[in-house]
Amino acid sequence: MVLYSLTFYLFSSVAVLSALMVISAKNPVHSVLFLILSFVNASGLFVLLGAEFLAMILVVVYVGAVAVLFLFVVMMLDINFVKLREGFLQYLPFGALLGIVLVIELGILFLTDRSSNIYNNQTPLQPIVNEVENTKMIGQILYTEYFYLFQICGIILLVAMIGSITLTLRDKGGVKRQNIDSQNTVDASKAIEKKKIKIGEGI
Amino acid sequence: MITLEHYLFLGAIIFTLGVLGIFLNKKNLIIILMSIELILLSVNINFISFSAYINDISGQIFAMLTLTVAAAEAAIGLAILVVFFRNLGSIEVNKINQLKG
Amino acid sequence: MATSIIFLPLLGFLFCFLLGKKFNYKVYQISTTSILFLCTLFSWIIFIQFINNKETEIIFILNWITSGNFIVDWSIRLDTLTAVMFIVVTTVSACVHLYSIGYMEEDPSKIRFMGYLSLFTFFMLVLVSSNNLLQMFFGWEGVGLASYLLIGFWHHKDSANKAAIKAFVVNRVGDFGYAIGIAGIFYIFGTISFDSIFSQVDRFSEHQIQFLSFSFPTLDFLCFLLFIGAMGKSAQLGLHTWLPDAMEGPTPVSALIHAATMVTAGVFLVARMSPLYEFATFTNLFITFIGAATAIFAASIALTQNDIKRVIAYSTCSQLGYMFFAAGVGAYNASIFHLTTHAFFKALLFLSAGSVIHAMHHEQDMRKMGGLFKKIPFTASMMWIGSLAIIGFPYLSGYYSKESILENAFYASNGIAYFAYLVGILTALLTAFYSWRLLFLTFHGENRSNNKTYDHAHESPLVMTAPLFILAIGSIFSGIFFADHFIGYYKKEFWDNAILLTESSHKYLPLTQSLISKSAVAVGILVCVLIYSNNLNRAKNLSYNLDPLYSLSKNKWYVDELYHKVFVLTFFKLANFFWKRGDEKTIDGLGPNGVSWIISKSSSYVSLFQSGYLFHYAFAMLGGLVIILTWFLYY
Amino acid sequence: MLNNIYNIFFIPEIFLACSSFVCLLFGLFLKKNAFRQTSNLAVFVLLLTILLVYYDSESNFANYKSLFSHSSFINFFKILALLGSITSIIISKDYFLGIKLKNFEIPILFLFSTLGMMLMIASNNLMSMYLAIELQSLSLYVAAAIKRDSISSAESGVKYFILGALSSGILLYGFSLIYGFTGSMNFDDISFYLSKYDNLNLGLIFGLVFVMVGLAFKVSAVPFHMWTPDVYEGAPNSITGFFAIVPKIAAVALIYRFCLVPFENFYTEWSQIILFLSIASMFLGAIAAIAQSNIKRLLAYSSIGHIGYILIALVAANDDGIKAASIYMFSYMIMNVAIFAILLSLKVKNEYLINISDLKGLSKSNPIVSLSISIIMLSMAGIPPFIGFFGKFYVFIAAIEQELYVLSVLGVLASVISAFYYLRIIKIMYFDESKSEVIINFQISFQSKIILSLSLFLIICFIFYPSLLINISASLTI
Amino acid sequence: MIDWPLVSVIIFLPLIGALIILFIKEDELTSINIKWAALLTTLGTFILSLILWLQFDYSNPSYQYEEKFRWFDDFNFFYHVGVDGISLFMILLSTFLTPLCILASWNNIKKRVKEYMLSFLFLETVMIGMFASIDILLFYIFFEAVLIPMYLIIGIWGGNRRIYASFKFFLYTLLGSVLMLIAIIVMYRNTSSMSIEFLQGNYFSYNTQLFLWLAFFASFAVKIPMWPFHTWLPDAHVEAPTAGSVILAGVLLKMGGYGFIRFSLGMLPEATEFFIPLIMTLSIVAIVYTSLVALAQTDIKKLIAYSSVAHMGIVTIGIFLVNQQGLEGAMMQMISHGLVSAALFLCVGVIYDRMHTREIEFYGGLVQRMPLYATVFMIFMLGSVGLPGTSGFIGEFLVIVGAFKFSSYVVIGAAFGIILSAVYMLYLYKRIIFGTITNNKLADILDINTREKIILIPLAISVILLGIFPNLFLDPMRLSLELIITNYEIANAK
Repeated sequence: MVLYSLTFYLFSSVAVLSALMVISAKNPVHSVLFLILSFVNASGLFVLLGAEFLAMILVVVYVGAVAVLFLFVVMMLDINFVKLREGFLQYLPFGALLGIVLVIELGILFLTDRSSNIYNNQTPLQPIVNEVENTKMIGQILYTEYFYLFQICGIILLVAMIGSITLTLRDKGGVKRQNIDSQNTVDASKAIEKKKIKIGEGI
Repeated sequence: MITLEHYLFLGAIIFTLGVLGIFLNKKNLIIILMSIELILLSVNINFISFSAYINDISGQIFAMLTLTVAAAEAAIGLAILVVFFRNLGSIEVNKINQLKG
Repeated sequence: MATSIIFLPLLGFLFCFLLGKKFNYKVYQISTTSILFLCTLFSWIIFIQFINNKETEIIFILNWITSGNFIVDWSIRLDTLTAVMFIVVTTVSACVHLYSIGYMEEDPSKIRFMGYLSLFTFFMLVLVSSNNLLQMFFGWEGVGLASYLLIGFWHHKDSANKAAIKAFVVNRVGDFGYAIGIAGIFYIFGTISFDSIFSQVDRFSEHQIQFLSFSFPTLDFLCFLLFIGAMGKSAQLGLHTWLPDAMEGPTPVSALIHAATMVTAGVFLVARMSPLYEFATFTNLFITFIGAATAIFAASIALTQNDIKRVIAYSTCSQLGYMFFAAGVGAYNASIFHLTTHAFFKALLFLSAGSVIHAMHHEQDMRKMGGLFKKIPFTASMMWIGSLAIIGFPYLSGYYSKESILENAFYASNGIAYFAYLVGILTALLTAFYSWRLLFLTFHGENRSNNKTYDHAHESPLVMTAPLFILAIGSIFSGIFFADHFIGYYKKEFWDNAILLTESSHKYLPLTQSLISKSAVAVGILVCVLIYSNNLNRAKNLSYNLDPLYSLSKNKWYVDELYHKVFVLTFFKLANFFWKRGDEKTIDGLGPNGVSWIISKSSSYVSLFQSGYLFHYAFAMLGGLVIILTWFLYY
Repeated sequence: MLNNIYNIFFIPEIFLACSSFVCLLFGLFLKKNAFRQTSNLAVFVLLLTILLVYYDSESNFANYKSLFSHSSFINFFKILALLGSITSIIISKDYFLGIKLKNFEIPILFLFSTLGMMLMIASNNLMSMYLAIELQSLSLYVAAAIKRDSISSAESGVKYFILGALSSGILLYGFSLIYGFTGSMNFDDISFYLSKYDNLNLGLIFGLVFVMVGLAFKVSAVPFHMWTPDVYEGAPNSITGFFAIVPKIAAVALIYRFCLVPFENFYTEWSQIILFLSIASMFLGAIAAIAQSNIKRLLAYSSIGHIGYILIALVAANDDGIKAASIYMFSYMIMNVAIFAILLSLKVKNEYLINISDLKGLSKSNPIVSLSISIIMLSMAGIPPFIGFFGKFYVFIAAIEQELYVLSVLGVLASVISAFYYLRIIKIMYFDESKSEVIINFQISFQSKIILSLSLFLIICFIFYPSLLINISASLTI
Repeated sequence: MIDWPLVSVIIFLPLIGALIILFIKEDELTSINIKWAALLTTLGTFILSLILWLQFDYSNPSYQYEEKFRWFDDFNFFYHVGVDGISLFMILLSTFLTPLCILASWNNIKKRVKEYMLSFLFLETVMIGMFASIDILLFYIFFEAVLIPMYLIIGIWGGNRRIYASFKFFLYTLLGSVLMLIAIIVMYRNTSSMSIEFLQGNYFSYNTQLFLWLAFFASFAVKIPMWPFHTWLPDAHVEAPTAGSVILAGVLLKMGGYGFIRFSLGMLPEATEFFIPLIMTLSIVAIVYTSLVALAQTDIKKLIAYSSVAHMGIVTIGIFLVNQQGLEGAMMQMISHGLVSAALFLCVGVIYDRMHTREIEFYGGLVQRMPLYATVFMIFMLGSVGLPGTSGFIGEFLVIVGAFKFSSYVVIGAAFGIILSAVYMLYLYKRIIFGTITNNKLADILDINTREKIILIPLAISVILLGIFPNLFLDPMRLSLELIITNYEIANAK
């Protein structure tokens, strides 16, 4: 129990701190790295909650793909990082105020008695050991009940792909591409043309 | 004893941090994109903890979908960011105010 | 016949108005004039019928307004009073028409002038023949209109236009009372036709009416309102200022409208409503007072005026005062009698004055006349006749009527009548003075005009002198002929029910009083002779020595100036204040313009809010979120 | 209909999704005129989809029903969205060609976005709702930034994306709360769960607030509207046209369904939010538009204002409200189609018209066009006898049915303010004397002309035979 | 009776004319065809509306020539038109004035003749439709639609400040009328009916009535206009082209009065009873205040505009006296004002066409050059002053008679207006017409031509006719008004 608590606090505090660093780090590269840290810790928490599959996906997909994509872009864009840090403090008081109010309000929601009628019994939250493990359970339901959603996700990703390509792919005119079809069907008689060239003139 | 509230409150803090990241940031668009990721992360924490609490797998499914969407969003976000950068040569949030009034 | 009397002049007017340029102007002059003479003939026939005790007759023409139980007809009420007024109006009008042919010879808009005269006559006849108050009001305002048109006839003259407006507006002030009076009468009696009103009078003698949160005796109150109308029309003190100014119009107009007919409409109204007035104790006092005050007030001004027409105008005013206090003390017949005789001699005076002016090439200032008797003897003698009539020279018409007024005042039980009587005598003195002053200044003494004018002065043509002659006959004989019927032995039979006769039998003044009144006239003449007989130096010295009084009189007691300051200027100031401050600053400023200002300001402010910065937008969203959350948290 | 496996392709959404792939491939393999051909195909596909929606019979394939609902209201809005999509593709075709923006992906994006909208409208589950929203939004984010070499287009893309992502984050957070406190994702289950309680607990209220905020962003209700003017201005006109016409339909349908299905019994809670949003939108839309000189910004604020009125009908939350919303949305769509059909064809000095002041003198050179604009403007202002009036009228009927007198009065006041800037456009066209002869070209393709005349016809002649639309909308059940 | 839909024909004939004009090619120079088409259409409408009058059954207090079709399936909204004694003359006024307006614009409208005529024909349809509708929503639709053509007329063909004026006009009146829309819907909600006839027999609860009344008041008080909602009027009148002012003064202001009679009195009697003191106060203030303001004006049209406000003050007094004389007086005053002020604006238009200024200072001595004009102007001026024998008198006097029963203060106020009207009108007349010509530009101004005679003389005749035979107009409206009064009294007796 204590270990559970300790782990929770460890993961959560690191997650929170690194999240803080994400938004306050001077260097975007650091930000990305902190983001990754944050995600990793979160995935640790997921494990604590018994959602192993998601924890894994989070690390694999997120850290492995998305965060790296971020990193890639950050590196790709040649940006003067120091300059970018200016002006952070300008709106801090307002922002902090708003943030604090938001946190307090959510805190009131989660931490006071009046908040809910579903968890008046303070049961500890621990992974539930099922007969069917988490991944299988997800798989069972994802491809049956939520099959359509799964498909929609696919479409979303397709859209994201189309979008990214449309936006960023520069089709430079004049790039010659190999056209195998036409190469194969080329007519020998048309391949070569004879020309008589007058002397002193070009084609 | 760690209860649901702990997780939820954690989610709330990360959510707030994400939100703060969006409007405290004056200079770097990428940070904003990352803040969005943070928000989604907080949501996922919520979903999974609720899911665990009420012992209902659909919360996790939702979290998974969210992850997918977040990836797609990140892709598009970065694409747009790149377009923007190509046009303006900068990703300073401060400079995004051609359109106003 | 009565119908044709009324509508023939209208026909004449329409003939001039609609077919104005088709024929030679003489056609119009002759046709309108002959129409009027025809009317005169008819009127006298009717009048003679009434002398032979014809019954009151009501001729229904058309329903005018029907609104709920407010029913008004166009109809003609033919009774003695109407008949009397008919002869007065048509006779004077016919004379004036004829006279105008000559007088307006050089004016380019003769046709219009004749048309207006006919129009006026029509309205006047409608007024006097009406069987209800509203139709009377129609005539009442109609004559006001005609008067407006005729005063402003020379519309290129600014003073004429101003005078015209003044006349109309001051009359409107009176009509204000009249109109409310009619409404009140309808409210009380449920009808506005005369017979029905009179038959109900008894029921309301004790009745009280609420008005402006005060309680008044009903009849008193209604009569008072009507009398305000009469005051306006008859230029009584307070609303008199328009009459002298009205002299800006051509002289025939002054003769017809501002001497003989229209201005007496007020008197006519009171006489017409005499059954009502009989119960209006307080109002009668008021009428008496106002009449008397006007009489002396106007006479006092007439003393010092230099414009020949103005003198006569004030004299008219003063004589109207006589008529009113006669009516006030209940001697309606005397009042009407004076109205009749006055019509003749005052018209005569005016037309003669016109003749003088005509002779002097539109010179009206008496200081620039003098010695004209030799040049225009006929006119001068006519003027003498008129003046003698007005001062009450025995056996001329004015003598009878004025005497009878004084008699009535003397014997009346009315509390204020004795005052009126005294004033009447005093006024008679003043009348004598200014009449003679006028004669002296104009016709006698040495010539003060430039020689050229004087040399060219000539007697007027026949079309102008003939009316003078006719009127002179009227001035001389109307008293003798009609006294018996109007005020004397036959009055009961004559008046029938047309007006209310209070006194049972005619009484003459006691000898002493009679002597006093006559000697007052004599004194007036004497003083005048003393001052004006030789030259004007004495007059000048006198005016110098009596300066405050003289100026007061000369400047018409400063009433015009007072009105100008109190009403005209205030109104214009108020008007500008309401316009600039009220409408533009306050209503528009706070209303539409203010609101649109606020909105456009806030619009640009909102645009400012839309700064274009992402973090602002996100901040706004989050702010909105937090606000809503907070709301629910503490809701 | 039998539950034949092939019938699955007659489910409109599935059909649309599959056809979109076909379109994508079609466009990909076309050499010439890819954009034009793909657009035409997209229109065709959408038309077929409309038919499918119209003849839809209930089909229940593999849990489809637990994710997506089915009702006349949904079908109506789907058809509306599809119509909007079709018309906006048609009217914008020439414009795209005109500005040399010939990516065939654009119609594809529109198709996917339309698909997303259809799913949004139909969604009956928090998850499907979220995914649908994202599908729709992602396509739109890309569309906003599609003019790659334009700063403003990119900027609008950035703004739209970031704020949109923020809003979906907020929305999602709300979902998580709702899920957590009710234990279910399905609208019907949520509704069932909530029906046991008299009032919402704080967690659900918070969840509701978060979701409402997210949805308010989608419908661009004040104070979550701030992206709208910027995105409208920055995006290419034709994209703006699409933005103005279509997504609002879906978003409105969604916010209606969300409030009225799962939270049906908790009117007091959400109505407060909507009330606030509604009043703020009406007034801000009216006031802020006054200062605009860019016609697209003006239309953006105008659409914000319109949303305010639609939300009034939501506050009313009765059958009349649903009717009012459908009529209002219909009129809104028609008016926007008409105005954008014109804007996308007007050229001043070879530039597409953007500034309101460029309309000066239009009434001289193109009287019919300026007359049309005037009619549309008056209709938007809600002046009878045009269709816009009836939209507002029904909204107020619904509101007063619910005794929302103050709200109605505020609504009409805001409509008076907004009338000002609509009138200003008429003023510029008719009253202002143009000094120099500015050449305004009005080139419109035949298809757009048909669309334009049809929508104008509807705007003007709705009054003569209103029953057609009104009977339909009266029969809608949510 | 006639068995074809006469009222609808009258309503839509101008619209058909407008459609025809839409397809007439605009001739750059004269647009003569368009003008003739417009003129003939409006004249045709006028003749048809005369049939309406001739066939009118005086003994029937309720609607005649009724036409009723269900329109909206989902609620009780009908296309329901008809004419009763109250609306008859409003319709006649509209159809009478429109041809005159077309004629008045014959030469002075040079740009966009087609649009101009279209606006006027549309306006006519809408005006007639409004007065003829028995369905309250139909009324409202027409009521608001009036704004569109009027806005264009002021804005396109108006004077220098036309834009300000047109916006003020539009938004101000819109502001009023949208509140009425709310009231209409509330009424519908309470009764499920939109029929004016039905609603007049219906009694709303007292509090509801108060609110409804205020909403209607907002609309009609702006329209009529009552003090202090009148400031749009001078601006709109001044800036509008002549014909626009004519319609504005002649018909549009009557919409307010008409509305008061139909809705406030007819449907909300108890609230009316409650608010009568307010109306009376505002009316009296209006009469005195605006009369004075009129006195200070330097612009002819503005002066007449302010005088309109004052005259409308008399109308509102008359209406809210709720007795036979008051109401009939108010109606007469409205008709009369419709003729007289229209005519006055036309008169101003005559000199404006010649000199292009409306400053009073500029003129003076016109009678020297334009005697006929002076005469005609005189007649209308007298009508405005309310001289007995002209139309203006009947209305004013009936109102005073009616007011005596009500309150002496009101009588004094109303009667005071009579004095002031004489002052400012005569003063105006004097400054323009009389005197000598001091301005050289006026030296060769021409008197009115045949076209102008054709416009002004019918008006002059009707002004006098109305003054001398008012029963011609009072008889048809009597029973309808009585009905309203009876209902009102029954309601308040409860």
